[in-house]
Amino acid sequence: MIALSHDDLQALWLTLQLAAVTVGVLLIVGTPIAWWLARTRSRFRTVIEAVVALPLVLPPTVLGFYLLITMSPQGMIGAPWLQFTDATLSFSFTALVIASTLYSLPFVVQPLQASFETIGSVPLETASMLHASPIDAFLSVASPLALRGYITAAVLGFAHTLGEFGVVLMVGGSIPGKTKVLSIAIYDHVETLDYAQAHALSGGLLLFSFITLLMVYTINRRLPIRVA
Amino acid sequence: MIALSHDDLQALWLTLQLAAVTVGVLLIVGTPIAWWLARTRSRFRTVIEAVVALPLVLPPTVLGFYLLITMSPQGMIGAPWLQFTDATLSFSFTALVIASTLYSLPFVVQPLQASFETIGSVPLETASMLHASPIDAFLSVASPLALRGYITAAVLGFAHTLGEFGVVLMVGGSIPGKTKVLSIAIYDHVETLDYAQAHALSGGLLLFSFITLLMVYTINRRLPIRVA
Amino acid sequence: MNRLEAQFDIDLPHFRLQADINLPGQGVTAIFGPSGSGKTTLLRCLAGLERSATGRVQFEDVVWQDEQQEIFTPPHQRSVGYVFQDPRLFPHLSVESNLRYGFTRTPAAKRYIGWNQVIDLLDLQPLLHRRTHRLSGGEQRRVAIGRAVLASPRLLLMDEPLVGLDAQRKREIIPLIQQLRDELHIPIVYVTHAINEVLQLATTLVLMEGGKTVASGTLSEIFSRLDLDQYLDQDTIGAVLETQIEAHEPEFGLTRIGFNGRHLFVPQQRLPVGHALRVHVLSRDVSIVVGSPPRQTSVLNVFEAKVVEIGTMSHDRHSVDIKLDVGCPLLARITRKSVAVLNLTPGQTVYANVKAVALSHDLPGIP
Amino acid sequence: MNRLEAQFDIDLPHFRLQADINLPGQGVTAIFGPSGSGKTTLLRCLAGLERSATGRVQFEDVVWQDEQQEIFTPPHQRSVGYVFQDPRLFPHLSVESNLRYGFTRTPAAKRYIGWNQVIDLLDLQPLLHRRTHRLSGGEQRRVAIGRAVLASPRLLLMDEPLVGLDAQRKREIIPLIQQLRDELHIPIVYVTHAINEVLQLATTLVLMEGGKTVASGTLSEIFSRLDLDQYLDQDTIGAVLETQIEAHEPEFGLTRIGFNGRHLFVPQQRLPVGHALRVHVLSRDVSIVVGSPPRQTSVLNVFEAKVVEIGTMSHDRHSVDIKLDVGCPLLARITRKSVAVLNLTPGQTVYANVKAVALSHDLPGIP
Amino acid sequence: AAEVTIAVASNFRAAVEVIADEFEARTTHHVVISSASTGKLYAQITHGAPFEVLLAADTKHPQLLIDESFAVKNTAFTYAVGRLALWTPNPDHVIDGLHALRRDGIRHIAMANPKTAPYGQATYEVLSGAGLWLPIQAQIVRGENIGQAFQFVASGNADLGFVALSQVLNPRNRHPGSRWDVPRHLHAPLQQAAVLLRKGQSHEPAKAFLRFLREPFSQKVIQRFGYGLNN
Ligand SMILES: Nc1ncnc2c1ncn2[C@@H]1O[C@H](COP(=O)(O)OP(=O)(O)OP(=O)(O)O)[C@@H](O)[C@H]1O
Ligand SMILES: Nc1ncnc2c1ncn2[C@@H]1O[C@H](COP(=O)(O)OP(=O)(O)OP(=O)(O)O)[C@@H](O)[C@H]1O
Ligand SMILES: [Mg+2]
Ligand SMILES: [Mg+2]
Repeated sequence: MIALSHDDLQALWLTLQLAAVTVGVLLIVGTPIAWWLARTRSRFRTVIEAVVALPLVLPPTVLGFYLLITMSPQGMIGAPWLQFTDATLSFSFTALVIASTLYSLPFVVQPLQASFETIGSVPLETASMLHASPIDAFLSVASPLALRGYITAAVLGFAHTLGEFGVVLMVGGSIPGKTKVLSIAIYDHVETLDYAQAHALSGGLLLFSFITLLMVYTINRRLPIRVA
Repeated sequence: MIALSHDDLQALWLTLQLAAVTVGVLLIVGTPIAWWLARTRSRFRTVIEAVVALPLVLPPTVLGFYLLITMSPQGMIGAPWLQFTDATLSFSFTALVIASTLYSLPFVVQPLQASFETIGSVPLETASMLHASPIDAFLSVASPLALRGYITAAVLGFAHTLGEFGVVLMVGGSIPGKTKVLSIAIYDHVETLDYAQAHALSGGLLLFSFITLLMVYTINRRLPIRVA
Repeated sequence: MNRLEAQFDIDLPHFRLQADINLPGQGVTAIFGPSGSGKTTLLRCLAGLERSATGRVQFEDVVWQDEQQEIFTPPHQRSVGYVFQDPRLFPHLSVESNLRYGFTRTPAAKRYIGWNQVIDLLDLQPLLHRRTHRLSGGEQRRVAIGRAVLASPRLLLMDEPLVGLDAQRKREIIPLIQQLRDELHIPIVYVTHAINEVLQLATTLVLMEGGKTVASGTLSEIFSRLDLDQYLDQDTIGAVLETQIEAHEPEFGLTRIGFNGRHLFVPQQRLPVGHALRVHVLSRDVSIVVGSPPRQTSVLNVFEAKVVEIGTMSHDRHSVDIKLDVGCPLLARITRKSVAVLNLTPGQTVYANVKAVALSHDLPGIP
Repeated sequence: MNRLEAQFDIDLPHFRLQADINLPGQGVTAIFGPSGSGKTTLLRCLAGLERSATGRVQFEDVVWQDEQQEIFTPPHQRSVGYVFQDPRLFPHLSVESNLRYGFTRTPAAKRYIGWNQVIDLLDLQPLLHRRTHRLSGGEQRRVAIGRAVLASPRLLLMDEPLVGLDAQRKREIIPLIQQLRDELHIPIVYVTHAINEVLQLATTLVLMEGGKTVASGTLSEIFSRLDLDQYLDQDTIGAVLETQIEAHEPEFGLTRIGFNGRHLFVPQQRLPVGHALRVHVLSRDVSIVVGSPPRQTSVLNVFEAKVVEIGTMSHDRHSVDIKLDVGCPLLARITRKSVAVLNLTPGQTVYANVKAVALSHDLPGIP
Repeated sequence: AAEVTIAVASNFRAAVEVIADEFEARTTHHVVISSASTGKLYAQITHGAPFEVLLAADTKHPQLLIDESFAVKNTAFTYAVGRLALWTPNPDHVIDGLHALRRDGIRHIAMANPKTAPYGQATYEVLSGAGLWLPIQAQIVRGENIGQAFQFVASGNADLGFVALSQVLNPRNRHPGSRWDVPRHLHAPLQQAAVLLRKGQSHEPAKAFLRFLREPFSQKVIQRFGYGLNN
């Protein structure tokens, strides 16, 4: 196998960081949204459901373009961000996280919501009769019962973030060591006809993802937590 | 609003066709895979689970690149295809469907699998005691109970196909009326700084998707089919 | 003072619950009524799991719900234990974790029953390390009862908790409920279709029909009603007598009780002489002798009685219930043929044979 | 020939089922045994839902399973009806669609029971358009029974089907099961903990304990065993008598039956004179008179009897069962005090009073 | 040692990597390279991207940036001139001019998107000038950029295509195949302009890199990669 260049190693490391942070943020952000969608009877439910799925519909570069506008120093989010942090938001790691989170949100919200809906209110009622507050019941009953949904959400969110390219390229500017992730590195190698390196990186990415997914699924199977 | 050019209208129509066909194929292909994954005790289960999620991991253009090689007249799929149909596979609508299907497969398989696992064997056992064959039981019990999973799968598959860009661009060759979908059209407008047209198309796409999703969710809510 | 008062009016599709109950703050209240009459719905309202636009619940001094004043204590703050009609074990937890769920969430100071005590009484030790989803129906029920009790609730709602258990298990579990009732003074609302559970456990009875609480009161009040027939198993109709402990005969395992100058032998009671005791005499356990009182019979309890009323035919078409007066009402079930042979008429003096083994029920004094 | 034969040896975590049954191809076989003894598992094996490495099932002439010959008929081809221990209604279908599920999947020629008949008997009309998930416990059970029966199965497995139903409902549903048994000759395997259901329905009894079928046979065979005590409610111990119909007394709704030159009155039976009938006489319904036989009593059935054996104390500590000889064994439950007062000794001649309303059970002749 | 952040049009990335390596070796400055299509780079620069130097694939975008004062006036210059080639990786398939396009059995002809890629625009000019644009419409497949057009051909999906000469001559390209270099006069020159961006205005190393781009070493590299110089 071809040795990875410094540039590629940096990209790999950045990608792993981005995927990990994004999945974390996605699960944290996605959980309350999914929970609300699963349990509310509000008329706005369907509207929010549709809105959550919307980022998916735009081509990534186009979504990236709009995000770029929003996060630029003159943008709706970028301007206040600059004011408070004294740093530009676009072309930063944070921007990548925000963009990836937004783009992968439906992959997290939808499976979680489906899980929460399937669980229904019965286990929560039961927990409430055993002194469990709603939050306690969520943590001790609903979330472990939704494990299958969390696995799906995490896998889709993780894989999608690894492979994401258009949005990240647009918002991050592919700055090595800062915003140049593996997917961009592979793309660059293809563009410069450096196929050997592209194959090696793709193969490595696939292998790594495969092993990660295999581990997740194996652990999932071993866990005694399974509704049915 | 800016009037849509003939080119854009063609792209829009093609995109709808592609999304519809792809979602159909995805559900048909994804169902048996998800069903098998949910019910098998084979050792290969986790391997297949991981493999299904893999296409996501590669950047779309890179995946497209590999697909292009596979579908070329000398490629693993392209060569036999050429032999049997006397037409090249790449740059055809069929190629777009294959590529989109492959790329969106995890979004369909995962929610369906989760649904099938949650349903468990109890309703199927019950059906078998009422003269229902396994296929009958699947159609009359498992699939309606998995409706939530089907909705999630269809929405994610549909939205992702609308927004898909890299793979389709690569495999399709952006032939107007044949393989040039809306996402490519929007991209072109952005690239050429024709922002007004890009905004108009994006807005239209978003609005259309929003209405479609809203309808799906509203119907879903009205349907009496809900596990829990 | 210590009472459980509740009024609900809740309109569900196809069903309306209009309940008004006022129960003593201790003892077991049996909710009795045909399937679909709203028993479960009533329990859910009490627990706060179902909320009605016009509802009020007061438990002891605390108002849990008063929609007019917009008071609503959420379910988990009511310290209510609920044994649901279906076991509802948490599928992701082992049996032990299920049992510990409420136990660990109860501050040690508020626990009134010990882990080992419950595990032993319900014989849960062999199940502790099992997964829940493969337990047998009866095993699941025992775990559900244990889990509710281990959370040391201040009010316990039980929805047909002993269903699906074999006779032996029931005999083992009933003392646990009696202990909650008598020693720990935990009020229990108990839904059942089994009259013998009512007889062994209940101090108060609420009758439901078509979503309404049609009657409520002490056992003897309710049981003297004639229209109960339809709710009850024919084998469980009978009179409730107010008696006093007169003497114990430990050598035979019997206690003599008295009422209106008559005596009855019942299985030995752990109550002091002079204590009040209500007993239930099933009409099927009472037979009638005309002429001279029978001597030398294995039946210990024989009274002179007056025929008050000859009932209408029961559903089995061959027997009738005869209402007798032994200072208080007593019911005897005999065949129509016997009515004819004995030529029974109201006012006639007869002898009532009561088999000593008639089911009895001790009712500790309730304010 | 027409039999249901099965052998299973299946090893589950924490549990091993070793069953060997050979049942008549008609009538109701009651599976009786403590909670967790493997009753449900046995039913699942019969249905083909649980597969054991060494299993064999033959129903009538067809081998459904023979693992040695690698024969295994999948569950849906066995035409087995199964009323599960929990109702298991399909949540996505209305009550009516649930009921129609098996009905429409049965070719019209193979239907032996009509839609209206089942709907009426189970009183399902008011529920038809309801969603299933909000039905009360009892309503769900009725739907589950109806759904299974409407599929016209050739073998019906019922796992505690009447649990959670009120007495009135039970009385309404039992005739449906009797009809399946007597008129349609559908073999039924019936799990229950309620001895009165056994008495009213069962022709054969299988006793299970710890995963093993410890005994099986006709009711009278099993009921004469002494070690049954532990499985049975004390109130349901008694003797089973082999009798013949002697005469009907329709004016009183009675039938006179004879055995060993003695007579008994039982509720009127729809059987011709001369027909065999087995009856079950609960020991609690039999009392003893010493000296001259009682006259002028509401108890119709009085026999001369010999005391055979005075039993050991029962669990309630105050009564004992006396085994009498009336040409065949008869049990009488009396207090220990009565034993002392009457000075009963084996060999003594006494009179047994049997209340006519003792539960009876008709057993059509079985090959 | 300082850092220079340069944004480069994708098609020039391979060449600039070589130049940057030499620049780093000579100056100990570190060059950070970001590449994307010129259109994307433009959008990024106008929205705060931290690039100091832009090597575009055309002259239009650098001029726009100067007009909008995202770039420093008078720093733009043409650093390379693209050459168009009609190419096939199949060496047996001899290409001897535009009529190769009309040969039988040709299913697909690849080119870059005329709207988004300068090479596409040039191809369009060549084809329409020769009156071939409409006749071969049905065979044309478009890559979003010249890189994709090259991949269409290199992977055998297109029988031949208009690619950048720089791609064919790229040392990494293992399929010299057969090609016809499109004469320069058939299309407007494919001038690629470099410009100093506002972010690099006062950053000496950025200016140094721009200077280095004009030094003989760089010019040699540019030519080796198949580009012409602006003489
Ligand atoms: N949330 C609800 N929505 C609609 N109908 C309901 C709801 N809850 C209960 N019902 C209906 O109300 C009636 C009473 O139900 P409930 O469960 O209280 O009966 P129950 O007395 O407990 O009967 P059982 O003895 O069979 O359990 C039933 O007909 C049931 O279908
Ligand atoms: N698939 C299984 N895996 C492991 N254990 C099982 C499985 N099925 C049943 N068991 C165990 O086997 C034993 C017998 O269960 P079964 O359900 O047959 O009992 P049962 O006689 O029907 O009891 P009940 O009267 O309580 O319903 C129980 O201890 C149960 O936990
Ligand atoms: Mg109920
Ligand atoms: Mg069972």
